[in-house]
Amino acid sequence: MEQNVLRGKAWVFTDDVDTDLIYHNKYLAETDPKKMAQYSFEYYPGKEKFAKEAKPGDFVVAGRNFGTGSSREHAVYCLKELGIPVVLAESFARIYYRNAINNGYPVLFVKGLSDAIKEGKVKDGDELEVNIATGEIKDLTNGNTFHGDAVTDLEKDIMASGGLIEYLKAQAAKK
Amino acid sequence: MGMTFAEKVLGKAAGYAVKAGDVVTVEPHFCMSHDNAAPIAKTFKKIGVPKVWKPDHLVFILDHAIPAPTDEHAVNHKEIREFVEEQGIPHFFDVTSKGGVCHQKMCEEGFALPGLIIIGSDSHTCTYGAYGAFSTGIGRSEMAAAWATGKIWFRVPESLKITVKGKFNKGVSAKDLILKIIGDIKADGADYMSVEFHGPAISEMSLAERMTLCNMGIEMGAKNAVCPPDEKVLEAIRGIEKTNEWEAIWADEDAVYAKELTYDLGELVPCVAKPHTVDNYASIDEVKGTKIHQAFLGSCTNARIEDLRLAAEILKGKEVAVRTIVIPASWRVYRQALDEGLLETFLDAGCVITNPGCGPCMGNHEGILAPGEACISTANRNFKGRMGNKDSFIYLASPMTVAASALKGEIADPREVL
Amino acid sequence: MGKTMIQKIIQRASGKEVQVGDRVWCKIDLSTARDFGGPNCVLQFDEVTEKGKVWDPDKIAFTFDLQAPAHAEKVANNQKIIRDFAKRQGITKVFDVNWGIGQHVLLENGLVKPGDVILGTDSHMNLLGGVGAFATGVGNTDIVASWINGTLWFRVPETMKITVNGSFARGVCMRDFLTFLVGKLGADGMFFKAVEFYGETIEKSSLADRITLCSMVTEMSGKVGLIMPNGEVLDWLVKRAGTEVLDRVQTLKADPDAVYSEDLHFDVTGLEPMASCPDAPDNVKTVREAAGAHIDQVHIGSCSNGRFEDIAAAFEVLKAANFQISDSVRTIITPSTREVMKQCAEAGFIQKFLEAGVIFTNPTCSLCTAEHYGVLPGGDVGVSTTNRNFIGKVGKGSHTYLVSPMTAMASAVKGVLTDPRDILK
Amino acid sequence: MKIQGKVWKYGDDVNTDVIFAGKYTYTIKDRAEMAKVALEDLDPEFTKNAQAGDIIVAGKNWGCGSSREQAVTCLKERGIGAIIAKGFARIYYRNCLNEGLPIIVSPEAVDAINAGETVEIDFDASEIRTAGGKVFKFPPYPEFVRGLIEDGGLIPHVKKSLGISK
Repeated sequence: MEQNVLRGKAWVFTDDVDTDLIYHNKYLAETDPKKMAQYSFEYYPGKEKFAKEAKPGDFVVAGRNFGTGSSREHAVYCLKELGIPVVLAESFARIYYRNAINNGYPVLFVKGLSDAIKEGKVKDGDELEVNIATGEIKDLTNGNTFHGDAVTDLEKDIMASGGLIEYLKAQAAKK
Repeated sequence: MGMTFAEKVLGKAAGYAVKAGDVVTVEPHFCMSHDNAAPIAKTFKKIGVPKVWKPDHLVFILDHAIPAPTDEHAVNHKEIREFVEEQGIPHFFDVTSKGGVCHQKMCEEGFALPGLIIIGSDSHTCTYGAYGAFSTGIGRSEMAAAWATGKIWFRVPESLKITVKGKFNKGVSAKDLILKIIGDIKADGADYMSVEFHGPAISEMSLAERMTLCNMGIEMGAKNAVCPPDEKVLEAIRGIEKTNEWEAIWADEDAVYAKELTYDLGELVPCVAKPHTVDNYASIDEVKGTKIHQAFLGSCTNARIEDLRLAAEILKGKEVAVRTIVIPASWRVYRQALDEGLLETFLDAGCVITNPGCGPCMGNHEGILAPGEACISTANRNFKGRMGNKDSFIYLASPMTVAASALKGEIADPREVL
Repeated sequence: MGKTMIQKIIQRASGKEVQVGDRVWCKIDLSTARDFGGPNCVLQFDEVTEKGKVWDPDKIAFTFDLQAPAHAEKVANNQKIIRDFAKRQGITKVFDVNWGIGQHVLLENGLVKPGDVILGTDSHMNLLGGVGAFATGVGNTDIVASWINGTLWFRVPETMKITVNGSFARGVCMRDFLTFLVGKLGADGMFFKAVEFYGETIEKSSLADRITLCSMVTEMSGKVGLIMPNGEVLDWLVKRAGTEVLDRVQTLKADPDAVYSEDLHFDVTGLEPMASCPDAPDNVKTVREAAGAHIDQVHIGSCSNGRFEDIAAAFEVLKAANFQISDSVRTIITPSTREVMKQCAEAGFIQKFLEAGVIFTNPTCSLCTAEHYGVLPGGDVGVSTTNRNFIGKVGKGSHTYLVSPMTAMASAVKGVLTDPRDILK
Repeated sequence: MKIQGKVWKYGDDVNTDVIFAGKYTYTIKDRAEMAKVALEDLDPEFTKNAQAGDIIVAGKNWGCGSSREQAVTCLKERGIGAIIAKGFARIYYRNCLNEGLPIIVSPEAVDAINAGETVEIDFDASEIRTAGGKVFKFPPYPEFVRGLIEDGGLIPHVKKSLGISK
């Protein structure tokens, strides 16, 4: 299960990070997911250089209601294309959640993360170790630990197929 | 020996008699800028003069992309507002329903007056010749210098005299005349020259029609284009004059011209300028049936109430076959069209009526074309890439031809639907 | 045990008995996309199906509202991608740049009935819950999946019941109640839930008010707000969408013994004009508290508040102010559809707005997109009837107050954030 | 002053929209950025490969259309040494003088010069010398514009005339 254990740097965000902060309106006309990466978090105060400085393997860590706002799938593509392996948040906004699942993009629901961020228990630049399979999260910089729940039910099957379209293809093949 | 309009106007401003070829330095009565007032202000600051020469001689009219569609435009507008405030410029038309396309506003608001010298940082500044002004477009640096010094140099131009007689046949209008002239003498046919329109047919024309003619003077290379300041002009400006320094000036009967041309309106037919040059004339018969994807009724060339009436007459009770964008030249025109029920006619026909401004004319706003698309337009330029995409096609035509074509989804002869 | 409205709707669409928390596949009645998101749907569909055929061209619609008419090449190209696709697939419901805001256009064209399951690339699709439809915003992958087999998965949500009674005071309207509610419940106060609205205030409300109400459910992270049509709204809808509407209203209304996760009661009597202050919808104050704030621009429009009734409310305020707005602000009104624009023309509103200095644009999403009419430069402050005021949403470094159409116009009149009751005396 | 450069040759009536597209007029503000899109819709080869010191040779009415000065700025910034044409549109002509970009009217030279060859312009002798050894005289600038060019464009010229240093 070694491949499920990931290490990377934390980029920490607040509650209610909306889709304009993740991927601004201004670039909605873009249709190529590869080009979307460069606009990630451009409008988030203090994280304007995220797209340039985040390394593949780094984590996005946020509070409640991550991805609230628009239905734009760009906001999932951009992080996926940058090589952010998983988004950790206390909770995800409805459409953002669907869009992540439909793209086979992992998200973990981490209890208490919103308060932990506010209390400084996880900070920008902390080295994290995340086990995607078990949901165990360790902040190697300060020793704090968190537990994240992966998706269940139908979402798990869709994720396992690699996304909604692949899932539908697999279902069609079964018939 | 008699003098041309240009010789008289420039001589008066210089304070001594001049003839074509002389170089004079004169003081412009008004300096017009649109959204490019912001970059001009930056250049102006580089000169190092703290205040503009005469704040009330500057006129700023926002029209190129309003209300702002992007961050860049929004910041550009803000810089202009700050400069207006700082310099105390009284004539500023911001994003309100007092505004419109700059050239239309200059005429509506009494800045365009007979005998004035007006410079503008826009090539279609030559439009005000319809009101008997000597008006011409210049670049940004030159405008900045004029704000600082209050002066500009001109070489007194040779003049081209175009005499127009006869009457328009049904379905033919001033736009067809000017496209025909440009097609005949080509894009450089009046390079550096002052174009004078003479003859009984010009007297018959409305100011709207004269504006269409003078507006397109630049498309044959002219420095300025002008019509006689007759009763119609004097009536139009009565009570709205922004200065009393104007004077009705016209060429002497025996003035000397570099070239003279005569047109008979009765011989004209509806026509277009085909892609990608304005002088690429084709009669309607040659292009009828060409597939189009968009029709545009707007711009400083042809979006006055008279133009909207002509188009509405054709569209009334019918439905357009392609997306059709109607952009009145100013809010005043918009309101008149509303009063006359023209806007409802356009809405019922399925047109988009946007707020007044330049629209898609120069690739910045409402109605950009996709690759492979063709647009029939009442604007003044069909250059490659003009409406934003280098692989699109623009056909220039009159409001009537544009309306007729919108109904069919292909270039159509307005005489067949009138 | 009784069922809520959303349970009945999902049962109809899935053909199964369902319980809260179930994941089910629902038949889609209408799958739509806009000029935003739509091109991504088309490109993805063509890629995964190798340019295959859609499941049912009659159940797909396109609306162009985000940037209509196109202001940039990329936008023009995107719109063309959709037009070409529609032509190739035989999709005739293409509402091009001359129509207006998608959901409103679909409604006006009779394409929405109570109980319909409708998808769209717009997070405010759920405003169609104002006539009892289960409409929801999704990403392009969901849309593509629906185009392939006409179904899509949903989790059956919990339902929150909100009962609203009382009458609005003069100068106060449904939008103020919504702003109040967002402040009360917070940005995630309806997390993933369906919400049913009841009470005399709702029963008497106009379609425009119901649209406002249901559109703002998105800002509380709700899945859909639902109101079963009654009275004039029902008559209007039957005229547009046919008599099947009447059956749906009967069969899909919630059972009297339905189970709700919350049962909230509000009385709007005594409610004041409210504002979402910069930079979050749930940063709510009364307009009185925030009054006097400096502003540079006022915008009335959007899918939340761009209908005739909204514009009429703004008109009433302007009339009370003798048709004079402040010189220090730019004021822009954007009707939601061409039909609304015509109504405004016929009522004589446009003429009066223009006389006062207000700009009246063609119907579009306009300011909401930050790539159309009225982008704010950094440092400028806007007042707007749109639904989001996230930082930089309508221009880098700008800030926005979200208010009702009446408060917006009152602010235009005074040039600072203003309570409309100060004008409507 | 002498310059020597490779020739990019174009036809008649090349307009400002293809030299610097209208859609960029408010989105590109930086002069170096303007240079990057110069002639984009007319000649992508130029946009990709033009070098500082190159010379543009064109037909009649070069620069017709808009008053946008960026159509001059983008070429000047690109390092174009001079434009030789059969004629220039009026506003373009003025803008060149104002930006200090040398322009020469010489229909004979235009006919004789081929794309890609190297030509030399000797401003002191008012001569264009082609690779094949042909020499074309051109008239010197009128006196009143010579001052502009010598001062490096209109803005420095105005500063000088107003007695403002730097």
